[in-house]
Amino acid sequence: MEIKKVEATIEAILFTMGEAVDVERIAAAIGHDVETTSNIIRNMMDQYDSEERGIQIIELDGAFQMCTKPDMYESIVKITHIPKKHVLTDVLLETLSIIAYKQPITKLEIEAIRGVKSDHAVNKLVEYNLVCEVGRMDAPGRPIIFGTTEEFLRSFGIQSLQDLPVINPEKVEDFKLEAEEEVQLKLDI
Amino acid sequence: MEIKKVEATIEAILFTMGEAVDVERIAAAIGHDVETTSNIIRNMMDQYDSEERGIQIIELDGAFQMCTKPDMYESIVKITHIPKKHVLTDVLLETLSIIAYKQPITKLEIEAIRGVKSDHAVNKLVEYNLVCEVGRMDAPGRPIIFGTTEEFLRSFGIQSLQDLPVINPEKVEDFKLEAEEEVQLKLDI
Amino acid sequence: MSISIKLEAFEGPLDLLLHLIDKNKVNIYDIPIVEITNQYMEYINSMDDKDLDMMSEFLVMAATLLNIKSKMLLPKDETKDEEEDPRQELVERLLEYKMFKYISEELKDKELDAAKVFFKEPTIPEEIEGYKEEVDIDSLLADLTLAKLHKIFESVVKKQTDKIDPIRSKFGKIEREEINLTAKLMSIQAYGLQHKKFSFRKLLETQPTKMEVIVTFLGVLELMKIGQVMIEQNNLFDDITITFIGETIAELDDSVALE
Repeated sequence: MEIKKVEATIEAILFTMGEAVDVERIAAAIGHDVETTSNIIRNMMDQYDSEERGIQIIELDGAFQMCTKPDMYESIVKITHIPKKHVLTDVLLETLSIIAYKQPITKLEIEAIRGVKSDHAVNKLVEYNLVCEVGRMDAPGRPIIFGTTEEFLRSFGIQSLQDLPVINPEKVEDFKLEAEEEVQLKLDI
Repeated sequence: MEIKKVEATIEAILFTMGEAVDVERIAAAIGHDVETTSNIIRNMMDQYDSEERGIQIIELDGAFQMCTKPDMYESIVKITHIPKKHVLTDVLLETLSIIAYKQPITKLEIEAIRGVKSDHAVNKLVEYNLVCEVGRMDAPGRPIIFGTTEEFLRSFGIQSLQDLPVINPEKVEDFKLEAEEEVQLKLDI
Repeated sequence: MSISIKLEAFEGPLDLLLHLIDKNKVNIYDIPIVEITNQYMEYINSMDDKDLDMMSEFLVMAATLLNIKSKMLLPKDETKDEEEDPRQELVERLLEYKMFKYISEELKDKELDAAKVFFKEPTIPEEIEGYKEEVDIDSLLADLTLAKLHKIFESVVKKQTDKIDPIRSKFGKIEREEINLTAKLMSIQAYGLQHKKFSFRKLLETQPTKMEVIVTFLGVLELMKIGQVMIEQNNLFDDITITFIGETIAELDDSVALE
């Protein structure tokens, strides 16, 4: 392997591993002896230093690790403070409405209503602190039951769940009638 | 900030974050607009490509992520155990390609194309995070519509959906020509 | 013609059809319907009939083929100027399916290449991660009102009552017996034996699909007829209370129930 290729390989290895990697392991991977390997890596360290790079290689007691340069610290602090875009997608809204109206409710029950696996949606709502675990159901497997958070109530300016708008009973009746009519249709055939 | 310094910052950010970072966040961190930031990063991508480097930057639907170059694969597997990812069966691949090209799409539409029930396949793809619910169709029964995820783009090395492989038009033409010839032959006999 | 390949090898009816077309060395655009239909039927006859679900899909396709075949045998309607070739729709479906099979091969290659790159876990220093901004609920919920949330929930409730029947609506006339009436009769009785008195509405609400609701409804009617349950309703549109009066679970089969 020519030297450029060896350096690229070391870069890829250190990147993937993230942690400190013993020089022996690197040497074995690139097929050189330990001394040559150390020399190559130390040479790379100089290159990373002289070129204006955001990352560097550091040596730690016979091991090497890739990390960012110290003067990058401010920028990294900055980016971690820039919030990710969060949006309540239709999927999340639907799941949230089910939890709000049917709580306390298990994931399985949510899935039965939605007709599809809902782990992702429930996890996101928990992450957004709109929904939380409120306990365990006294049933086989003791499934987690979910409810809305105080934050949820607060952000809608309501005191308690009793203040949620109620489902219009007439409307439910309409749905039922529709369903019954459809059943009737089938029977007539 | 001079350009070299900006590039170093982006390198440090992508290295630290590990995951795909939205271009908007990077732009905010380095204090440039989104377009300039995209241009700088694309230029960096070219540099990583041309210089013999072990790492590269990939673009995923408006986000950027750092990873190793494919030809480093052999060396990296020598040094570390790579957990096996899920294997996509032909059935899953077929269902996934339908979703990728026809998204947003309902399960019913997938089934119409495949001619078979596809619940299992769709659920597996959702479980593997290659496909997700993107909403509900405004149609009777409000069926769930599905689309592909960022993980899909990553797993298939695709920048954005515009980048999906297209069917060679020549190939389609070939089919047609063959057909015509065969019909002709039959008539001649 | 002898059939050497197991049916399970095919993903579905289109897959089998493609195979037959390929085996006969004919082009999709020129399917010899009669020949193919015969071979197709032969396959279906050799099918292990344990999997009714799968069988029905193949039968729908066989029916489509027979339909096309019969249309082709009928004399042309002189009053119509241009009559569409009955094979047209099938050819289009097959081509589309074939196209996706081809694409999935392309994707497979891409996946192999893409699997060769490695990513790195985030290594945000701990002291920074502590700063991680919480999700701003207010901006997250900015567009959402209680009324809207309420509407969404209502549509969820509605959706449950009128789930449309999957697949079948797309396939002409042949319908599959998706829900087993006998099994439904047994499960209603088992439920009744356990609960004695229960709400008809609740019973329907637990049914995931409209088809199940219908079959459950039929099941209750049948159980009334044979005197396993008694029902009462105080006012029009009130919930109906079902009382299980049978001693044990009665053994029933479809033929009894469907009379």
